[in-house]
Amino acid sequence: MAEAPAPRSPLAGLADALAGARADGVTLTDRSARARFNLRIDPKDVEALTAAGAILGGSLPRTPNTAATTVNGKILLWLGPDEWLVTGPAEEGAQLDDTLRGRLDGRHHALTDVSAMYATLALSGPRAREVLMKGCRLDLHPRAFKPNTCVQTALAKANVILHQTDDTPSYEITVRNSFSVYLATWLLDAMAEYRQG
Amino acid sequence: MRFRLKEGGRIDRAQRLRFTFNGRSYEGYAGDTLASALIASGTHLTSRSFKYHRPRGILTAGAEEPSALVQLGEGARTEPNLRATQVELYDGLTAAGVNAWPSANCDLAAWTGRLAPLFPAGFYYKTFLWPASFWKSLYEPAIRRMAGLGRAPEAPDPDSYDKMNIHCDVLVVGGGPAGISAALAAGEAGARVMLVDDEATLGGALVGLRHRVDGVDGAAWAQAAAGRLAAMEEVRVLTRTTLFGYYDHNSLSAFERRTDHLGPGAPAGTSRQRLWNIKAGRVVLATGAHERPLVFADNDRPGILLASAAQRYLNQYAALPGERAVLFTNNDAAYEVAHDIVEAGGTVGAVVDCRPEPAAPLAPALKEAGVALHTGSAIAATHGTKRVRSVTVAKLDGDGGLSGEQYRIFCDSVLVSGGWNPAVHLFSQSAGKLTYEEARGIFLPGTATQALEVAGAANGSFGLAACLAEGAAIGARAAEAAGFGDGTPPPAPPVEAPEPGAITPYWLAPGLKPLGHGKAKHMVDHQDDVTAADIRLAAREGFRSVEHVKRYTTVGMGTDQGKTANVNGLAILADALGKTVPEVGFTTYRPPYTPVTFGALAGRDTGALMDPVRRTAMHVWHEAAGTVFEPVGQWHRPWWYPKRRDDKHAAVARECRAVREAAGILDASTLGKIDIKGPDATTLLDMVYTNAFSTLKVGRVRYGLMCGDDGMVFDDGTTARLGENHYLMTTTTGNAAHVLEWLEEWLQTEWPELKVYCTSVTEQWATVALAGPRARDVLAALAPEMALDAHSFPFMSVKEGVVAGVNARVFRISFTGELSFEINVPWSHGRRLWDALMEAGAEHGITPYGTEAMHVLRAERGFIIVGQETDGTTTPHDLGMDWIVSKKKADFLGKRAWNREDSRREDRKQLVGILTDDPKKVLPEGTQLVDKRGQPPIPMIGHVTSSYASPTLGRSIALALVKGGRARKGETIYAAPETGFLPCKITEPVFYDSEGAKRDG
Amino acid sequence: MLWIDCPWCGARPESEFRYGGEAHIARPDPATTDDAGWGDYLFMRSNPKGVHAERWMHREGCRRWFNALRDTVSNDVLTIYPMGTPRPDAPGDEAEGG
Amino acid sequence: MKKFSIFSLARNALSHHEHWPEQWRSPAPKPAYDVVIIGAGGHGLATAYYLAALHGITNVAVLEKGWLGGGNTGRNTTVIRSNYLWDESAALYEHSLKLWEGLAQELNYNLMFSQRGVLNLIHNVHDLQEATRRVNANRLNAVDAELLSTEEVKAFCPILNTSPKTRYPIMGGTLQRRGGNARHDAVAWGYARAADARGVDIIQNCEVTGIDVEAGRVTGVQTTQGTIAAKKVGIVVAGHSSVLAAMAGFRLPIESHPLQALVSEPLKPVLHCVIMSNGVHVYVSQSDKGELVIGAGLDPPNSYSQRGGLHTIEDQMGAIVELIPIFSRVRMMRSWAGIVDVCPDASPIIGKTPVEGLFINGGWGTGGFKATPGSGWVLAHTIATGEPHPLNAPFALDRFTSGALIDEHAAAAVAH
Ligand SMILES: Cc1cc2nc3c(=O)[nH]c(=O)nc-3n(C[C@H](O)[C@H](O)[C@H](O)COP(=O)(O)OP(=O)(O)OC[C@H]3O[C@@H](n4cnc5c(N)ncnc54)[C@H](O)[C@@H]3O)c2cc1C
Ligand SMILES: NC(=O)c1ccc[n+]([C@@H]2O[C@H](COP(=O)([O-])OP(=O)(O)OC[C@H]3O[C@@H](n4cnc5c(N)ncnc54)[C@H](O)[C@@H]3O)[C@@H](O)[C@H]2O)c1
Ligand SMILES: Cc1cc2nc3c(=O)[nH]c(=O)nc-3n(C[C@H](O)[C@H](O)[C@H](O)COP(=O)(O)O)c2cc1C
Ligand SMILES: [Zn+2]
Repeated sequence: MAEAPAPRSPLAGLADALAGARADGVTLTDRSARARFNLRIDPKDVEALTAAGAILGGSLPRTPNTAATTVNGKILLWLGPDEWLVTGPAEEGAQLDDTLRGRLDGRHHALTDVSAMYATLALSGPRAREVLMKGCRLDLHPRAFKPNTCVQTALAKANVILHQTDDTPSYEITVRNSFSVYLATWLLDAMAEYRQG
Repeated sequence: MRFRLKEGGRIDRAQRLRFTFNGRSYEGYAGDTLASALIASGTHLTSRSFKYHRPRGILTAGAEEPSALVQLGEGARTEPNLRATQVELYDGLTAAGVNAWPSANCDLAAWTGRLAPLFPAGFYYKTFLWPASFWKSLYEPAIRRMAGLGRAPEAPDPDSYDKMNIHCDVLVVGGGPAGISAALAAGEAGARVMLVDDEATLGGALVGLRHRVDGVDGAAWAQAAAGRLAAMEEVRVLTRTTLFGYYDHNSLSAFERRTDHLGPGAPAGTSRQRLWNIKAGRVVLATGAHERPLVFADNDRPGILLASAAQRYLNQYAALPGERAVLFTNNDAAYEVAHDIVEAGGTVGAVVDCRPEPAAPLAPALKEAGVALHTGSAIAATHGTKRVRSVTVAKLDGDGGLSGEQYRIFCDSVLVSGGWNPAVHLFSQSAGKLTYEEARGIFLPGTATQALEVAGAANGSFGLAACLAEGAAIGARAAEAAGFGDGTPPPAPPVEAPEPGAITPYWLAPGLKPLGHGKAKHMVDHQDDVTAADIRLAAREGFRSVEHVKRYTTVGMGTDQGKTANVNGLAILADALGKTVPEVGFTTYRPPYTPVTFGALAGRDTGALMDPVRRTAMHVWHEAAGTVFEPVGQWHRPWWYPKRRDDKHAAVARECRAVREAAGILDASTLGKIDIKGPDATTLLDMVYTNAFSTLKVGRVRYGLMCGDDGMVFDDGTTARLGENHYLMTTTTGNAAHVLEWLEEWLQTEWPELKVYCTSVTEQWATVALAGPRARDVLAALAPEMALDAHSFPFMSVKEGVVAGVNARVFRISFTGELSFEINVPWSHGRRLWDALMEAGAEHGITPYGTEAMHVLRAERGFIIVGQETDGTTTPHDLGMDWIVSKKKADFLGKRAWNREDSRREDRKQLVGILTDDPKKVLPEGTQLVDKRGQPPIPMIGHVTSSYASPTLGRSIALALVKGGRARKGETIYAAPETGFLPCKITEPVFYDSEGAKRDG
Repeated sequence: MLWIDCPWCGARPESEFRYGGEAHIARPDPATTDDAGWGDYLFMRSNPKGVHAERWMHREGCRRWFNALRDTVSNDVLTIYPMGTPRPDAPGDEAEGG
Repeated sequence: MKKFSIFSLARNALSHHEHWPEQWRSPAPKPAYDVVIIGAGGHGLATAYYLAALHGITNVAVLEKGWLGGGNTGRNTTVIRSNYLWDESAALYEHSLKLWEGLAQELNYNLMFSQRGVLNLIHNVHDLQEATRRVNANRLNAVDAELLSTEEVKAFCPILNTSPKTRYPIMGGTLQRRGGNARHDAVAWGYARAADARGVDIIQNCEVTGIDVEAGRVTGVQTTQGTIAAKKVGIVVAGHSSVLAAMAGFRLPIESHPLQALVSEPLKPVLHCVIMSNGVHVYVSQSDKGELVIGAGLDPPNSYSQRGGLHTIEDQMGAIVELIPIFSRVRMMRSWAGIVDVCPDASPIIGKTPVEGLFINGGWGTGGFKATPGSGWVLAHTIATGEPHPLNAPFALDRFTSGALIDEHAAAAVAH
């Protein structure tokens, strides 16, 4: 195992634009660096679910369109009936990988390191919802979409994982790397109307 | 502003605005529309009609306007065909009427009107036939010179557009009394409500009337209600917003004009217009009704307008339609208009009522005010050219004909009212069924098929009290359905307004001559110049369906889509056919309700945001290196890297030489990668690939072809066995998503018993292909701990280890024929790897190469590219790749299809090499091949799929699919005539290192 | 825009899905199926005017396949049901064509 | 048939246009016909016309459930071209194009057939390869075709944005100068009038509800106007092909989808050719009335609803505005849909069915308007002689068993 050098954000090329991405009532920041694992477990395999939950410090959410934060700081995103995205701080990646793998060994599952596959953008502020409404067909109204709601959907012309993290509202938008510059550019454009002056 | 009343109206007299129309300067006030400001200035002539270039004026005061169409603004911001009745005035506005040259006042094309007898409905189908050659050279160009109304801008649009998606429990369309009370009721119950109205302010018809609600002026009540709605957190009101389309599953779309009314004063950064895509729980349609004109001889002169429009100009804009008006009606309600005019100090010369004994409540008051009342009469002619100057009123006989008694009445405006058509457009778009009510001659909403209800005038409830009550009841019901409130409507406010009164439908007033004789025109469709005679002609010629008549005469096909014309038209058709109105039926209502700009439909998906550009981790490096990118699907891949003044050819040759002689690197990150895990992973691969994977050893890699069950190749790639039950599959760049879906589809729908998980890791791994005889040296410098010799790291195997300081997977596969390593590192280290390779490779002459060089190199080696050597009609056998088709496996996708007759044909197109006799000539890819020279038609025997100047061989090479080609090696054939029938030889499809001696370096 | 109920994610716009065509077309045994049978499997469709049993996949979401009965005239979705289960009865379930 | 001309117009003007005869009769159905054609679209009417005009079979009825020409004939974007890739297609469509070239005079009806050129745009290397392949093939098949550079594209259609800075720059184009448009309604009406004049009964508001088959042979049809016996029957119902096939007891490799189109408000003409781009899914032309006629993509779910969703139109508007920026402020005036019958290989089915005496012509999908004359011509031949003409023989139903598809997807050109 090599001592990993610092990763480079897929949005590195947009760093300057993002640094200035503050419009009236909404901000956009790059939160790409983190550990991410795609986890597949047959939901009928209760033991596997329990084992994973034990390591993660909280059970994998079974309710569609939700995310759960565990006691040891992992965020578990529901992606499908047998699919989750497990995320945590970047530096905990290797360890998480090892322990999960160890616990699930011998059971039918798939644990895939996708830490480097996505960019994550944080969009926050009272106008954040309105910015998203410009490109997302889902109902983002607080009656329907709340903190810990997490969906996979289309935002503009990119597929994203959209996770509301608080009721400012703030969102984390996770998108495949190759679409990230497009999506960030799109978001900056959608925010332009709220920019002063 | 000669016709502006001294006081009254809802305009802001403190703000005077200047504008130019048809070259003349005018003034108006804030709150005016272009139409109201013109009327206040005494101008009725605006533009010219489509076919006969007849003078056109303002007919209505709203969205239904067919006639007063203008070209707004100039230069890049000019906009064609706007309705003057909906253009809000701003300072500095310039506009001109459409379809007139040099001006609406003096239009040179007005001669067409004089030839009108030659131009009845559908005349163009009957002529311009001889001589046939004249159609293209003379007739059609002339027709096209006359075509169209306004002009498209000549420069790109400087403004921006955007979209919003929104959900609500209750969507209320229309902000008149019915809509407002529906929104109030639903909003108070707590539902999420959206109210849209296409006017600048709420109030609907109330704004143009003097009715009172809750003890105050109706417009003021609407203003107050708007305030109440604005205060409700869950209610969103959008004005200047047209709900234009009602689609399936209660999906609706609206079109908001955000800055148009501000003219040049619009704030920068705000989109000009916005498209709203709405998903509604329930919909309340409160879209009101459109007054319908009466059809009489020359009813289209400027100065002739709808009675309700005149009333609105008077009450909303304090503008009189003229000095002396004549009212022509078939109903009681219109008397109110005359009454309002008289009250405001205007003059009404006469009321002409076609009913023999009307009992309009306001009639006595009007008589008292000196207004002449002509009952049982009709307007039989109008006079004046660019403005109506007088009318001939004629007494009707018992059969509806003229009795002979006539009066000439001087006037400068004629106000017509033929009753009201409920605005059922959206209801009908929603796939709701309409019903016909004989008594009032109206189409009404019948059975709905979606979650909606209709309130107010749109539902045929023309009385104000009824509108308010109906709106409230439906609003409360809609909220209840969404789970808010108990469905009890709030009490309706008291009103002071006359009841609508009686009406006798009246479809066609006789003229002085029989219909179609003489010059007079009974205009049905003011925009397209469709007359009652045209409709009768169509019926006479056998066009019986209303849809045929629409298309033959073009009635209702203009920019207004017949809002004022259609019902009159079909009633006239019914009469001509001896049928009833409902038997004739109506033409289909279609979106949009009123026209919507392409810009708004595009939203912000234009320019760089039109479609995502997918970028790799090294994209910024490529950009800085000045690479020319090749679009591959949404990806941008480096195509070639120009150096100094290299042209494409020189750059590609240089890149190829570097790979063959030293080392090159290619950004291969775009290849699809799928991680496949599970005890049945091997079974899955054995089914989806033509060859076997069960025999593949861990740590080894195998190339495979994927076919559909029709036997045709659709993808290829290498798959590595990383563990007993763990594979990494690669796919072509363009097919990555498709292949993953393909696997999932089979797993979920056909073989659910297989225990396999597939996960895309395309963008987890950045991939660099390092190729060339020096590749090993370069890699060794970056991966000192990795054994790279051919024995420890054989061809078609995979190793994990550290490269350039990061964990990597390295594959020994080769798409160039040279010694080659495909190095995969996490995407976030892709750029680091690239930089490290460039640095470490510098002493070995490392050269980045693009997709073009890659294509050349692989073609030299005879490797196919799916999508280039294949086109969806190619089998593995056609490609000469039988070696990769398992004979042992009982079943796999594609196999069965090869037994079919067509797959067994001897003369299928097969992959071969092609060498031009002249080694310098490079055939264009796609070139067709023939057996002999001559004059077309010549049978084709195949086509060139790939073709390049090969720097390695110093000559051109090509791959081709040729009928029965494998058996024809050595034969001479010819390229298509475009190349001058270049002679070529059929060869093996491998030109370089056919033994594979180079792949180990 | 149709709104389809993904059995997992709930109502989502049609644009999030891949339409999978007619449901219940099982892949026949290649060993025992003649050319005509294979052609039928590959290409022949009932394409009814009325209730249609069809497949959808929630491409932008959970990527799961499922079946639906939809009226091809009104576009009303009558039922959603899992892959692998037989076609349920539906109100008005007698299609023209078939 | 009274002849239409400028003189007849002038003559009739004198009598206030009161003496024009019906363009076609509205007869009641007879109990039996030699041939019944189901569907009075352009193809059905053309079939009847050629049966009468070329094969002397005049005891023919065309049965139409609605109004003649009200199906896809009346709702298509009217692109006419013959630059198809495969020999079989090129032969059929070119035959059709040749018929178009004299059709207005033959039918004595101005179809406003206008050969102002069809320009297909090229946006990437792959497009260029396909374009070269197709242009070469066309020329070898004696079909006119040209490959244009970006500059030539710009010269031919100056309003196109040929800047290299666009998201999908234009790398060139292919041009068929003989391609163009025709007035869709006039085509139906012209054929109807000419067929009617030769004795064909066109019966509207007459829906076929059943097909009578005895011992494997068709004997007639059930309709909303009663039973009609027929020796031979042709199914020519476009989007409803599967429904009629089901009545006769067989299935087709066809799925029906809504295909949308839209028109803008009428503008002074600025676009004089047909622009098509497969790469960004655009096709647009401007009619002789001035409206831009624009086709959208297929709505994916099978449907007989003759309506689509706005998203399908939205998807394409970004591309239109990108290609032709001056259209951004132009407005959509009306949008609609037709139901198209799509075959897996994007080629039609014309020929015999499993039922003897029953013939079918369908599966034209998004591109059959251009084939109207040729399609009617070959179907008339097939019905009259009982055997397919060499032009339509490859388009038989059994190709789905043999695998001999005519896969026009391979040509990658939009099929309109
Ligand atoms: C939006 C759109 C754009 C298109 N653009 C182009 C283009 O640019 N170029 C091109 O070449 N093609 C185009 N097409 C395709 C083209 O319109 C069709 O392929 C062609 O018009 C089919 O003609 P038809 O006569 O077979 O069908 P139709 O005109 O549809 O006629 C079939 C008739 O059968 C009738 N019918 C159905 N069922 C019954 C029954 N049970 N009993 C009696 N009658 C019945 C129908 O009412 C209909 O009138 C387009 C299609 C659409 C929808
Ligand atoms: N005297 C009569 O015979 C008579 C007849 C009809 C109506 N009226 C009067 O008219 C009023 C009718 O009230 P109402 O509320 O039913 O209708 P309304 O006409 O007052 O309001 C309808 C509103 O909907 C808007 N609208 C229509 N279509 C729209 C669309 N697609 N998108 C956005 N906005 C759209 C209109 O601009 C208008 O503002 C009452 O005051 C009634 O007395 C009188
Ligand atoms: C080539 C073409 C041009 C058209 N031009 C117009 C037009 O100028 N105005 C109009 O209202 N409709 C126009 N239409 C659309 C028709 O009004 C109608 O929508 C179409 O024939 C489908 O019929 P339906 O909407 O009645 O179902 C046009 C249709 C076609 C095919
Ligand atoms: Zn889902």
